[in-house]
Amino acid sequence: MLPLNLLWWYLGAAAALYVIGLYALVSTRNMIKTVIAIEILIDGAHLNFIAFAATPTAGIDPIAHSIVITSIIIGGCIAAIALSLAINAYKHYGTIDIKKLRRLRE
Amino acid sequence: MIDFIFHFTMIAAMIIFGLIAIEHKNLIYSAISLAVMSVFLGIIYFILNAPYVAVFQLVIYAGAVTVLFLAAISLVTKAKGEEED
Amino acid sequence: MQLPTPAASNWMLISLLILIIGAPVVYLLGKRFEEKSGWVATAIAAIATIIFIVVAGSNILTGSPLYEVYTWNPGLLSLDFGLYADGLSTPIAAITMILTTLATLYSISYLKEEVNKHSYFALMLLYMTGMVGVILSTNLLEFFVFWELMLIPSWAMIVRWGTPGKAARAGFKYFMFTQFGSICILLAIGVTWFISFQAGSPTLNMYELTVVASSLATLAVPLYLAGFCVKMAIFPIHTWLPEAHGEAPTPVSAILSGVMIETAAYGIIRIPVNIFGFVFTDVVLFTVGSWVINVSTIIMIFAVITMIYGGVMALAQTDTKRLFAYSSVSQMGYILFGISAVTSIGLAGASLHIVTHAFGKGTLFMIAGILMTQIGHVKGRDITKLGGLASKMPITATITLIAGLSIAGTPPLAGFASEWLIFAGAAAAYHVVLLIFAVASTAVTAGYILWFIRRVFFGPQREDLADVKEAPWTMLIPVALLAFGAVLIGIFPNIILDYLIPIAQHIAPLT
Amino acid sequence: MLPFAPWLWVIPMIGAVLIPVVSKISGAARDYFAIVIGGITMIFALSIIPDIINGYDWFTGVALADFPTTGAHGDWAIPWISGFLNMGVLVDPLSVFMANIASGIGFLILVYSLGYMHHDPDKMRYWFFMLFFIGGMDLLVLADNLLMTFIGWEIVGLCSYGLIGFWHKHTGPSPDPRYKTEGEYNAACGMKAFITTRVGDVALLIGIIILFTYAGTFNYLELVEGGFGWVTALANGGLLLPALILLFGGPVGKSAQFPLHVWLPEAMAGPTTVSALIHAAAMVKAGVYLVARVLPIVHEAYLVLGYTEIITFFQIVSWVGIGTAFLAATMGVVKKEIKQVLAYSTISQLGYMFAALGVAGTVIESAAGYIAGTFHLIAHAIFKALLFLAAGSVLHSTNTKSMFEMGGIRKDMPWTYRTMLVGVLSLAGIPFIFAGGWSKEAILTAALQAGNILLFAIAAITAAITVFYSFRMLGITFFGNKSSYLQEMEKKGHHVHESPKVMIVPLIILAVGSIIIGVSTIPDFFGVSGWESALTVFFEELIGHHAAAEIPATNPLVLTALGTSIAMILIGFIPAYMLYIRRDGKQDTPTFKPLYTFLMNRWYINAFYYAFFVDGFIWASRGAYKYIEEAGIDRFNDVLTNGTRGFTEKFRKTHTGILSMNMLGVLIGIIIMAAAALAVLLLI
Repeated sequence: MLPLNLLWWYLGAAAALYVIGLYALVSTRNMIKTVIAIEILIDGAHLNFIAFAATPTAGIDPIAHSIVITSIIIGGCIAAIALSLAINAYKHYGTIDIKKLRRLRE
Repeated sequence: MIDFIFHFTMIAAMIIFGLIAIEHKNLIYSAISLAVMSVFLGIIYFILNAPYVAVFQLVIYAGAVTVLFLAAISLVTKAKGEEED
Repeated sequence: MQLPTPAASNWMLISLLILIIGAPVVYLLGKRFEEKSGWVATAIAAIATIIFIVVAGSNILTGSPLYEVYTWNPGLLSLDFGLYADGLSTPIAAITMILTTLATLYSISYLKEEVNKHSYFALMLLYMTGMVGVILSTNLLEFFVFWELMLIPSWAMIVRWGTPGKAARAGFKYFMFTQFGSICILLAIGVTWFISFQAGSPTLNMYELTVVASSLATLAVPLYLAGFCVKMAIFPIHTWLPEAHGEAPTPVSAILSGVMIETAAYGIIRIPVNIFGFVFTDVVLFTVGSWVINVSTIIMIFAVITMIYGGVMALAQTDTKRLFAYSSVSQMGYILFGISAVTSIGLAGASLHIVTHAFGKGTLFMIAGILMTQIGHVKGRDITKLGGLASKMPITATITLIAGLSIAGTPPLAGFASEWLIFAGAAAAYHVVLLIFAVASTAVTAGYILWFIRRVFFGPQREDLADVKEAPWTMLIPVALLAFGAVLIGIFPNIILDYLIPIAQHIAPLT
Repeated sequence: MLPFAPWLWVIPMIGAVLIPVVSKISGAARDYFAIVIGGITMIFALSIIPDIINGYDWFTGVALADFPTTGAHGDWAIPWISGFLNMGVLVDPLSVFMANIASGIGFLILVYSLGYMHHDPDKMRYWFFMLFFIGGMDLLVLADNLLMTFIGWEIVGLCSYGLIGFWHKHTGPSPDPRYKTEGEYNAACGMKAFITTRVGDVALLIGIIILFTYAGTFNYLELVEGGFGWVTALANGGLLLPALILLFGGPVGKSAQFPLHVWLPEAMAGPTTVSALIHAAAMVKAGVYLVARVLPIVHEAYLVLGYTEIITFFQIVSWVGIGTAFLAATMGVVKKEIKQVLAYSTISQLGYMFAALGVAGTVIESAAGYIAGTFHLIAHAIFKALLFLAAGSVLHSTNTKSMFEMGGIRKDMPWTYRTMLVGVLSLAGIPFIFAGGWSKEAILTAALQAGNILLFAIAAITAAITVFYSFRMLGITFFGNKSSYLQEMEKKGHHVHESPKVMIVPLIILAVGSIIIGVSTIPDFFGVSGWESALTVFFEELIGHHAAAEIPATNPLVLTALGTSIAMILIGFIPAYMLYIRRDGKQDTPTFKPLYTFLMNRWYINAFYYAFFVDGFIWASRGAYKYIEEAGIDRFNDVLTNGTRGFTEKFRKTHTGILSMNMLGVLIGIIIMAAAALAVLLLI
């Protein structure tokens, strides 16, 4: 059982991960880093679910767990596809800088 | 009290490695930081009574995804002198 | 109002289905036989028209309205797909179908030079379905669906076959204005549903709604009025009409002006006046001395402004189609004037004016089309370049005179029969000052119509028009039939009014 | 006596509709078909007269029998719009008189048209409108309710429009510089007539509808029934006088009274037969008819209820009438075209009739003025039709419109001259012999009787002017030497000749008719029962037993009126004789140039109307189109669309497609939401 005051801390941690991920998305120009940021973002969301699922009022909720498991697998897939895109982009244009890629489009 | 400290430690470590993962210039380090962060997250899941989630987290994120990252990085990184970030 | 027991037969549905199924049939057949697609479409429209008129008309004559109902959506809202033809909706639906059929016949000659005719005729049938559906539907959502079905084919026809270069802008304007109105109507339908939900019997059937005075009703009525007045082109929001009607292909203009914008008038009679009639008379906005300004008065003021403004604008035009379009704006003012008095005479007059205006204005627009095809699409619509055509086109000139004078409200033509009822309706609500302005605008109407006729048909023969010929019979037959209708209704308005007046008395909040 | 009165208007209308069909057979068949239809109509009209003489109580509205019993005339009524309106026929002395004028004179004019319109290529249109007009006029006068009267009213207006502009294809020079050709001018004249009378009709329609709202009926008989509750309701609403004046607006327009008199002179653009029938004998009398129809009702209401607004209304009628009579007479003095002179004299005579009717309404004993007015109506219908047809005969033969291009043709056209002379003497009001003599004197008597000395004086002066211009017209046309125009024509071998018999016979019939009417009034001058008392009996039911006590011939009022009348004839005749009949080929040179110009320009009323109501209105509408519609509302719409588009274009620039920017947006959004949540938390 997770005490309520600790829940707040975990929610804060989840928010922190989310903000970190967003910040990375805003600041980075590297496609690989973008993928990393997305993964962190997703982790933040997962943590949110699990933290709520662990609170005494809600009880341990298997649905939340199964959703998160599904999402983790999807997250893995996202990473795989995103990385393959990055590799392809690199093979095609020789760069993984999204600003440069955008310029190539024009 | 000890319990709380353990929780805080885990959270802090996770966030710190997350920050490293996005801030480090070297992509390899970034990927490894991400893996470490995932490990800490897995521990947190264990603490939060979610053992299956923790297992999946460790297997997929800390394991498979990291390997993917490393492979991808090795494919896209050029030799010396190329621009970064 | 209590709906009668549904009829066992389903002729009205068949008539609508003929049109809906006819549209793809015409399109597919037209790919192979493009030249014949107009005839096929005319035949389909005529069959549907005849079925409807015979079935609904015979029911009206026996004194029992025709009602058909089908289960549409048995879910949360329990929607019924109803079709209802009584003494009010039957003549309007009938004239809609007649005018559209004649316009389709007329289009065969008008579109001789155009390509892609089969799509045009398929759209025409869809358009007809939309208009007839709006008039016959019993359910507010059904009404709205048909309302949108009416908009889209007409927009497509305006943009694709309208005046090159100008039609796109006109069509865009038409679509945007009308869509704005549609949104208002949709909102109002939602509010209406909520009112009935609050009253404990949630329904969207406009004939079964019984509404008690509530503050929500005063919200619904302005929304309905805003929505319908856009379609009717009442004064400040009328500018889409002259452009759309001016630049549309002429048969479509005839339908737009002749029947489509009147469906909005029908909507006002059927929905706000019928359901929320008390709002028109009971909601007093303010009083000036002893003059009580209620919702009805405000609408009447707008109607009078529209009448006079449209007429004055028509005087300033040199383009036939724009002149007629502004004339339509003015005539919509008459109809709204009759409706907004919310007296039974006024409602009967407004409903009759829907029919008579369809005869008159449909004819006049088709005349404009005849001038355009016989003289030239640019030159034929410029009044300053025409003159002395009466000797070249005697039949056209005669028909123009009949239709024009009918619009100007000259007895014994149809326009008079409806106009005096409208004015008597306003007088029955004791709006004497507004009445004076309204009747005065008939002089303006006579002015622009006769001035148009004098400039186009009378006067010296112009040399550059020496080889103009009378129009082909596929164009003359529709206009002649419509003009004959104008004369017939003018002499015997009772063939419609006898069945219309009981319903108007039922609807009208004021006696 | 023939079956039922509505046939009077049904027959000519159906005949009119059949004209295009019959004209497929042959031109002659069409012409004679029209004549036959006119003849049948006339027979029907004549056949009702015995019924009337047998007595008919108008006020109680006793129907002769129900339709369709044989002999039914009275309450023939079929529901036209169920619950609102019945189509019915009202047969009473007034309507029978009017129907006979329309049908009888109409028939004579149709016969005359055979000769006059012989060479016209568009005769189908001509016959159609003429027959339709006769039908419309019969409908107007026989209708038992105001709305049907209005329908007939508009039908005759429509026919008038169609016939004034009849020669719209003529290519000669236009008399008016505003238009390019004569045809265009003719069409414009028709339009002017229609629009001007339409202004009056608007007022009439408003009046009818107000009356309907308060009385709940259009029917004349029902208006009288029930103690005039509607008059009380109108008076309480302050609408009695406005409603009556609006009702009078129609007659002002249709009968060409000031201020709507401007259309009638232009109406002379049509064929002369049209002028004779429509703009002299029948249609313009519709206004007088309506006032005469409404007068007994309203007058009775005054006697019952005593609202002084009604008296005010009748004073307005009488002053409008006499003012118009004077105005038009002065304009008629200077006109150069024979038909123009007759047109102004028509306006003037119509003014007399209104004056008589108005005077009748202001006194308790309405009979004297009423009979004077209606009798003048009948007399005028006959002699004005005669004058127009005679003028048409002259025009037909000389081929010009201007009087100054005629002159000295009385030897060439003896019968035309003789009948014209009868007409002129009738118009001048020569007492004892010619129609118009007694009625003019009766109008003067009625004015005196009402104590309205000023009105009497103006009427007398107008009478003198009338005599002057009618003899001026006769003198210039028939006396003196032939004009240079005619002499040139004769050199070319085109001699002025008498018109064919088919034109002369109607002229003679009309001339005989006016003499008969004139002679039949002789006893009245001496207080013996003649026309006046016959008419009084005839109209007794109609005017509601309010006949004056018998005015003996020795009554000083009658003698004063008669003396004044004769004096005015002399005053008018002598200068006209000196100037125009005994002239030695001199042209008409204006003596007082400013006055002449002033009169020639019709007191500048016409110019004023054109400037303000025609050009001004069109100018204003074009201005409104340019500045309100295009620069205002349309511009506003464009500004709205362009503004929206501009805004979105600007806003689109922020959508760079860079992931970082999008994410920044998300971040900012989250921060704002977090801040908002925090603020809410803190506030709570």
